[in-house]
Amino acid sequence: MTTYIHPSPSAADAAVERPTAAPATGAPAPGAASAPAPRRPRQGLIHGLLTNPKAMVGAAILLVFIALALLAPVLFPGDPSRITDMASLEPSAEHWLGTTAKGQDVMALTIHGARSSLLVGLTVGFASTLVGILVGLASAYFGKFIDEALSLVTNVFLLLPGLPLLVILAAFLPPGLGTVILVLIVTGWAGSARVLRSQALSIRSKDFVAAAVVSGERAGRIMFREILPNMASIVMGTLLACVIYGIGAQAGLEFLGLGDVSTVSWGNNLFWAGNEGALLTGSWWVFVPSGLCIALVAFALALINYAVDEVTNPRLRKIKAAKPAAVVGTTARRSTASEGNTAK
Amino acid sequence: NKPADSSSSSANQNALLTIPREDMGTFIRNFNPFAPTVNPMVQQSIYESLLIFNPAKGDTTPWLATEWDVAKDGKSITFTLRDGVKWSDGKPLVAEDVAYTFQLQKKIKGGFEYLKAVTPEGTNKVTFTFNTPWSPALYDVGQLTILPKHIWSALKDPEKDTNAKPVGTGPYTEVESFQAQSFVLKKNPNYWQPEKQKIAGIKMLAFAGNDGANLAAANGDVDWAPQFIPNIEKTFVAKDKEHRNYWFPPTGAMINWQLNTTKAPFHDPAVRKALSMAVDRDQVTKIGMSGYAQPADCTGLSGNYDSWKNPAVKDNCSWTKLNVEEANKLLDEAGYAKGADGKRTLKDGKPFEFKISVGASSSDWLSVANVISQNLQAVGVTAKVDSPDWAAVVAGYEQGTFDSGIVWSANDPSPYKYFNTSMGSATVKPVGTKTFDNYHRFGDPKADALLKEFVAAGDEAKQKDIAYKLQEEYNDAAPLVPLFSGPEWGAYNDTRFTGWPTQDNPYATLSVRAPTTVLVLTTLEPRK
Amino acid sequence: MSSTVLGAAAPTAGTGQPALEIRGLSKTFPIGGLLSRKSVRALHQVDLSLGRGEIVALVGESGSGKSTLARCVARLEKPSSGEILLDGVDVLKRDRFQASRAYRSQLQMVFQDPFGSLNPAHRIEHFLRRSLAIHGKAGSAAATQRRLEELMATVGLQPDMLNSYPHELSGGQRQRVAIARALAVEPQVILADEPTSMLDVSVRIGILNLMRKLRDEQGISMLYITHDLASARYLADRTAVMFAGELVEEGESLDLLANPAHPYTQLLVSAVPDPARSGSYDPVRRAELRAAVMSPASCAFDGDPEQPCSAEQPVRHRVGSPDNRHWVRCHLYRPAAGSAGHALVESKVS
Amino acid sequence: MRFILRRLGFYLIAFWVSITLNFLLPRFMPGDPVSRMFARSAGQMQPEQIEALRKLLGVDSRPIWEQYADYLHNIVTGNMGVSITRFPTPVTEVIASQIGWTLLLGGTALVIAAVVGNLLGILAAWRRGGAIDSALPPLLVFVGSFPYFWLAMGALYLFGVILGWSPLRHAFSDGLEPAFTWEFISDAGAHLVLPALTIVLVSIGGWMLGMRNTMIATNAEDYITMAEAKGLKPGRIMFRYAARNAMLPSVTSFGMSLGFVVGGALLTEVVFAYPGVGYQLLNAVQGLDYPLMQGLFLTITAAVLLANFLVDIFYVRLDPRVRAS
Amino acid sequence: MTISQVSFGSHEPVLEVKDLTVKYVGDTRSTTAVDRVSFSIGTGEIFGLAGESGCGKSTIANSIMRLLKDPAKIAGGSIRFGGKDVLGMGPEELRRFRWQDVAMVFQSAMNSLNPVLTVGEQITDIYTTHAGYSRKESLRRAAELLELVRIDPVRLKSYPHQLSGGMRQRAVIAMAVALKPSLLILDEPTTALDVVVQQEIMAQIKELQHELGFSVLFITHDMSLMVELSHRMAVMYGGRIVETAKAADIHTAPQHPYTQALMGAFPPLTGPRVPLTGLADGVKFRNIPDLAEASPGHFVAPFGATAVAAGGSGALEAGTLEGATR
Ligand SMILES: Nc1ncnc2c1ncn2[C@@H]1O[C@H](COP(=O)(O)OP(=O)(O)OP(=O)(O)O)[C@@H](O)[C@H]1O
Ligand SMILES: Nc1ncnc2c1ncn2[C@@H]1O[C@H](COP(=O)(O)OP(=O)(O)OP(=O)(O)O)[C@@H](O)[C@H]1O
Ligand SMILES: [Mg+2]
Ligand SMILES: [Mg+2]
Ligand code: NI
Repeated sequence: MTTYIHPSPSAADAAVERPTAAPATGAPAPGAASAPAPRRPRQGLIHGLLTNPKAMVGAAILLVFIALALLAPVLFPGDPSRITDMASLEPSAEHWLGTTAKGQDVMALTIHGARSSLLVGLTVGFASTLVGILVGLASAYFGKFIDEALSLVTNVFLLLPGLPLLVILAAFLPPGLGTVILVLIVTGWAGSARVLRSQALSIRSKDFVAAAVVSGERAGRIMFREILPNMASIVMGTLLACVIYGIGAQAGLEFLGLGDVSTVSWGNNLFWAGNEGALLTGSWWVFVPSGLCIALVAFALALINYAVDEVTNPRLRKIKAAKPAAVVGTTARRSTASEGNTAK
Repeated sequence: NKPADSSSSSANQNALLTIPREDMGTFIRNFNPFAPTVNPMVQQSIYESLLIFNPAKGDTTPWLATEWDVAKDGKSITFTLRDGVKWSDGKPLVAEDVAYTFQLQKKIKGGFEYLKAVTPEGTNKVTFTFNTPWSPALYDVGQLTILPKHIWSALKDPEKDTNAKPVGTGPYTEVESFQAQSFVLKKNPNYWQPEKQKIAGIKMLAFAGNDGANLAAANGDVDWAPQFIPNIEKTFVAKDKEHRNYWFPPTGAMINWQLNTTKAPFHDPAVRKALSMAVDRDQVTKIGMSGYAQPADCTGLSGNYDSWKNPAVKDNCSWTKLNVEEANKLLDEAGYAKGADGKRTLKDGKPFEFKISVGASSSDWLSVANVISQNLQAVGVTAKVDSPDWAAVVAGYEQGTFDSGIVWSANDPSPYKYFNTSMGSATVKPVGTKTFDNYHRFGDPKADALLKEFVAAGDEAKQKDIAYKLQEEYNDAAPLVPLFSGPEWGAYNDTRFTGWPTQDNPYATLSVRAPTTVLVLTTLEPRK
Repeated sequence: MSSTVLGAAAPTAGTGQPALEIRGLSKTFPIGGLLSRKSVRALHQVDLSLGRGEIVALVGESGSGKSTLARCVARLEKPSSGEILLDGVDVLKRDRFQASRAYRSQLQMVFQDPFGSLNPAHRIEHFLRRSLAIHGKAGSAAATQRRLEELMATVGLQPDMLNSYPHELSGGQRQRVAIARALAVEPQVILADEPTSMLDVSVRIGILNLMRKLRDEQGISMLYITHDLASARYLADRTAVMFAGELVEEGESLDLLANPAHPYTQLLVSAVPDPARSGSYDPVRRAELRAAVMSPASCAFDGDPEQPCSAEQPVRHRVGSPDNRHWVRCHLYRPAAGSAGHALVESKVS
Repeated sequence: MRFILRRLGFYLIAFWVSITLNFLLPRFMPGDPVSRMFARSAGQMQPEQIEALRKLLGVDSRPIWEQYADYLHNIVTGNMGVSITRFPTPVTEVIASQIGWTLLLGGTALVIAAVVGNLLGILAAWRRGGAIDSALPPLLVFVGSFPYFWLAMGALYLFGVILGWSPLRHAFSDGLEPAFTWEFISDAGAHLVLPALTIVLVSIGGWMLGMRNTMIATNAEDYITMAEAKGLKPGRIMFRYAARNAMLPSVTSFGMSLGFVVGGALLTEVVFAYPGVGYQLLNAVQGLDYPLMQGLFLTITAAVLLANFLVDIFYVRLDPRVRAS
Repeated sequence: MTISQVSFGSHEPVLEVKDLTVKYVGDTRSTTAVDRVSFSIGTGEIFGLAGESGCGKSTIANSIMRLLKDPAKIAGGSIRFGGKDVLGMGPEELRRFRWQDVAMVFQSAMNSLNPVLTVGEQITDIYTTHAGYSRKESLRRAAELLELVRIDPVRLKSYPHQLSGGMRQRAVIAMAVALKPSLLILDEPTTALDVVVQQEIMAQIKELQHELGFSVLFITHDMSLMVELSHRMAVMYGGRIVETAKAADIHTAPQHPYTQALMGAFPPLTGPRVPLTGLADGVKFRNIPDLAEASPGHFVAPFGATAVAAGGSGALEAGTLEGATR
């Protein structure tokens, strides 16, 4: 019902943008409640995604990266950041993507970088979604005081300026991937919690939940077996958005030198590329690959997300451009719309 | 207003010397020299000192003082002030100003513990008396910038004043068109050597980091580029070989790899030496410092002290040269045997592993640490680079909880402070008590005695003699692992201004933050 | 067409202790923020009893509080005051709100919307199996399977439908599943909140017939909530009329709809489209009536501000013969002259 | 009104929580500003000066609750203290000197991205399957997937260095004085283009898709069909009936974003050497400049809350349904 | 097939629908929602269209106003309004045709008001667009309209959510008659309302029809309501019309089993309680043939003798009733 490629809340740095999803600060949004009753949510979603070209392209890109990340130690054994004497070489048969000013093989750095970037992205994604689910479900199911309290906490976290918080947290915790992950979860969970809460709330008010209560089900079971399965698509969307957020924010932090500089990751590759003046020396091959990888992974995730939206909300599905009235009376909407546009 | 566009000499007459400041994203109108972050040029072109020491050549230029006398007992110095020096508001410089400056300095910023009194004698003589003979004092007091008493004594809280319209004796004192991103300093109308104010003024540009400043330099938008420029031949010089040049004299502070000597195995000099021998300083300077720095020798002294170096020590260095074999041997002998996996273990059976701490924002030193860590693998030692925020790193240094780290060192005209802070017992504090200099916590009674002699030594020849002995001691004890002399970055573009210091004419360095900067400012002239 | 006349009430109706008794049930919903004192009065002092094997219809306009009553009784909502007696035991006092499975094994609910009351994520089997499991009705695997098939048969569905998902079923079939799910618990009482209003006209009657069958064959008591007077008359032994959160009239279904006493009931009856009878509906009259009844100046049961009765507690007037158990609670009601009935004080509302 | 009061209450609590966090966070950071400064000066500063500097900067060693009470008092009185890294400039002055540019850059980018993005979203949804609807979303999503700083650096290098179309740094040319002259305004405008454009490029896809999807949902609403049945002109249906309703969620995100504009666009500022609050904050954090950090945090929090509150009020105007509740 | 329809009011039909077929084209499969449906409505006539949910009633209504949206496609047939070919209209012509000639009260009229515009604005929109009145004049007329449906004109300034469901419904009805169209389509105008309000609304419509004399296409699945209100009616099943006749005829003598089931689903309010059966659960009709005249003016789709049996699965002859239990 909403897309998860969000307008940048800070209009500033998309890299460290939070996964704020459906805006709706308490106010009813048209269409917010109009998510059609999912048809057998899980199977339908998977099936829908399998037949959706967008999802397939996205999944393919993502799988390639995951495979590369897993195979990195095999493809490029040894320390990818090993410093050698072959500095600043252009791409060649020996070094497909050339070398950095420190003589590191850019290809090895890029592929090894996928490991940490994907690890952080996925961990942050899963963890913040999990927190979001717990908070959202508890909020929606128990309502009343618990909801008030959890919503307050969520909203406060949403209102805290994200980047400053990131910067401060990243600076004072000991360096390491763990810190980066923790910091990103702390700043990232609230967005997903809000989205999931509003969805859980709308499912909570469905009769089947009341029916489960009447039949004597316990709270935990209702939350996880009755409500949760019906949120599959929104959980998936939130998850993807959080992964994108995690990857982007990690890169942003690292670029500022606030990450763990000693790991090999895409953000750090860019940090070092900047430090070594890759652009000034015209060593584009140092600068381009990691940025492109981040973009491709984010793009792949966004595509899948987009597809999830389409699958769960048939209205968003792409429709073929209408052929001019081969059949009498195509849709009225189209004719009026085109008229409106030519008139202007 | 690119320099390249205005090659005509008349344009150059009015051109402003444009200098980037790479670590201030924005300027604040604050020209108070006591501010922790002083605006650029405050101590270079607005206020001046009594004398200027030029480390590139090792000579001293009299500046506001024309001459000085060191008392025989070494317990006082008398400076004679230059005649005809005026503050930019037209008032004359008097000895009272000097005395007041030191009074203010001690009150606000402390230091100068050895200083007993500063006594003006008449209007043009001022005498500094010390508690004990203190030979490093000459440059210490001589290079402090002097403030006008008539202005500063009128302020209630001098340290809290923003000094928006500074009054100084320097060549360019008039602040104009002040913006957060740039400001201009125009000529001091009352400068004491008006013939040397050949350029129309100075323009400072603010940058949030090296990248921006480098871009400006590469693009030819600035005349002087004192920041680190990666691969300078290619990114800077190559764009205009005729006019662009750089010079990185090794006159900066010695950059050391410090090992926490309160911890095993670093308490063992053999280990320190062995580790030092495992480090490939050529690679360190090449990778970490883009090849701009000079590898250290076992005197521990940077290029700043070339004239102080003991040739006997310098020419027979063993432990500052790469020698993996010897390093392995030393470690084996010291009892840190290699295991089957090629990794050494400590005497308590734990693996020979430690951290090298560097602040995350110092990417050059991070590379240095990475190279060292990589080098150490060859001797079976595992060093992990730890790079939290500088604040955390320094906190570890101060408390003595760190394993090892890359640090700067003192850089005075005299080598006293370097040896004092690397070997002087007086500077050693127990672990857990904060210290601000001897982080590695190494004290040496032999060195203590020599240091005492040094401060009491009146003439330079005697000081040198003691310094030689200190170097021998340093060579024996290896309190630190010296890596390389910090280079004084500097590059320029002489399209509009000529007269820059170079290796052939080292009248100053190309630093914009050094006492010698004013020498450059008063030498440059518009290209005709 | 057949002309069989259906029995007025099941044989067990009205004998002995009622299966469910509601006494003085009130419910107010707070509205607005934390600091607000505003509230909506959804139910006010409702007394209603449900005999064993009896179907009682609760009719009333939209928003009159019918669902709220059902939800309170099903303990989905906590009543503000009042008692709910199941087999004579006050369940609200006995244990914590929402806590008691024992209560739920006696009382089940069927919801209005069969499309919403079955979780689309589960198979039909899941709903029935869970109901059995929660209330300890599940035996061995084979026994359970047998029981499941039995249940499906009871509500007239094929057993192979157990493996279907709700979206594969038609509305009527889903509502049958919902009923089967309630039956799995083997309850004494079923609350059915407008179980047919979301269904196609053509299948409505099937559900009504099923409910009737369950009463007749299994002796289950039911509260049938609807705003469709005709179906209330068709199905229920007794009918209670609700207006603005209060019961205003109650009686044997046939009698009540033949002789509606309360003006509001009359209004309702007149509004039902019936081709066989020309409507005597007067919208202006209705508007006046509603305004009068809702006016705070007038007594809760009194549409006539000229005849204030605030000093007097509202009373129940008996209508017609005592057999009909037909009463009305309104001062507007005046027994016709010469009629056998007299206004009797049956009970006072405390 | 009661809606607004309720929101106000929430904002007050949120404000208190944030300022308390804001108070606590820097105090958990290791080290203190002076030794931090010492480390950064890398040998230029004399160790003897450290204690004096501590005293001068008033690095606090009182019990934490006393500091907290003081802090709250200062916030109420609007006194945010003196910046440590920019000593002795008051925090308010440091912020004031930067905030204008931050607002200009962030505000311009936000307004352009939101307006253009939403318009594109409206058009795409209105003409499903048309050119805008098929081509733009994937393209914008792809562009929006790039790390922001990467795109900014690339753009600066391409348009600034190679093509020379755009200024390389700063908010206006060095020689100029800010003034209401055409010369200055056009110059500042030219400096704004590239930084703002990169922000717009990255964020516009989100706005567009968000709007498109809500708009598609809205288009299926009965009142749109009704408007069509009424024979209204398509433009009127599109804007007054469909977009007017679909806009509501966008308005909320716009409010959020508007508040966060005050936080500055850190990476942009660094890449384009644009003056602004974001870089200032990074600097404050790295220099452990508590007062400045707190001042900035406070400003940002207040701005976010204020923006949200304003949007809430505006929302009430836009969506009459909220008024009732 | 041609049906000589008897129009109630005049002899000239206002609306003539012939062999209308509408398909919903899906990704995987298409459904024919309306299948070769023909009927006509005379001037001043109230024509009822009944049938279960999903049988295509709204689709027909939307086709008449050309309001179908993707994925709906009109696959065949014609719609003529006062002689004009509705399906052939150009965009501008269509825009003028809507609301001036045919107006419609939607199934969910309560939701068909724009929540962010006042009722007044939504009414004046009609006048400013179609009649070109000034804002002031439009407002005056809007006030009159509201009075016509007995809503206080001060409500012009109200937003839809501030009105009760019944009031909203009446406001929409007022809007529908604003331009005095010759045909008014009422798509289940009262299903969401309670009986009392429902009755009020129907009374209102009758009154207006009496006053303004437009024809009505009245869609509902409530047979009692329909019989009470309309002159002539058609019963639909699965996209086809299975029976059409005078309302009274269908009430007294429904012929098609489906019609009988519909009639049987409404227990009477008077008389003895008689068991009703309705349509057995799961019973489906397939391949319904074209209508044939059973008695004068009474057309029924032929159905087999086995029609009433609700159990046998199996071969589907034309006109048989398929009793698949699933
Ligand atoms: N959770 C709630 N909060 C506030 N008010 C409520 C709540 N639930 C119900 N109400 C109010 O209580 C009254 C009774 O509602 P209820 O749903 O019981 O009516 P109903 O008779 O079931 O109506 P319908 O026939 O439309 O289902 C209404 O005025 C309603 O607005
Ligand atoms: N957008 C759509 N896509 C696919 N099928 C549709 C769509 N809209 C309607 N249909 C199908 O078309 C058929 C006719 O729908 P229509 O809305 O005309 O029925 P109806 O008679 O008005 O029903 P109701 O009484 O519920 O309003 C239904 O079977 C429905 O499933
Ligand atoms: Mg209800
Ligand atoms: Mg319909
Ligand atoms: Ni009374």
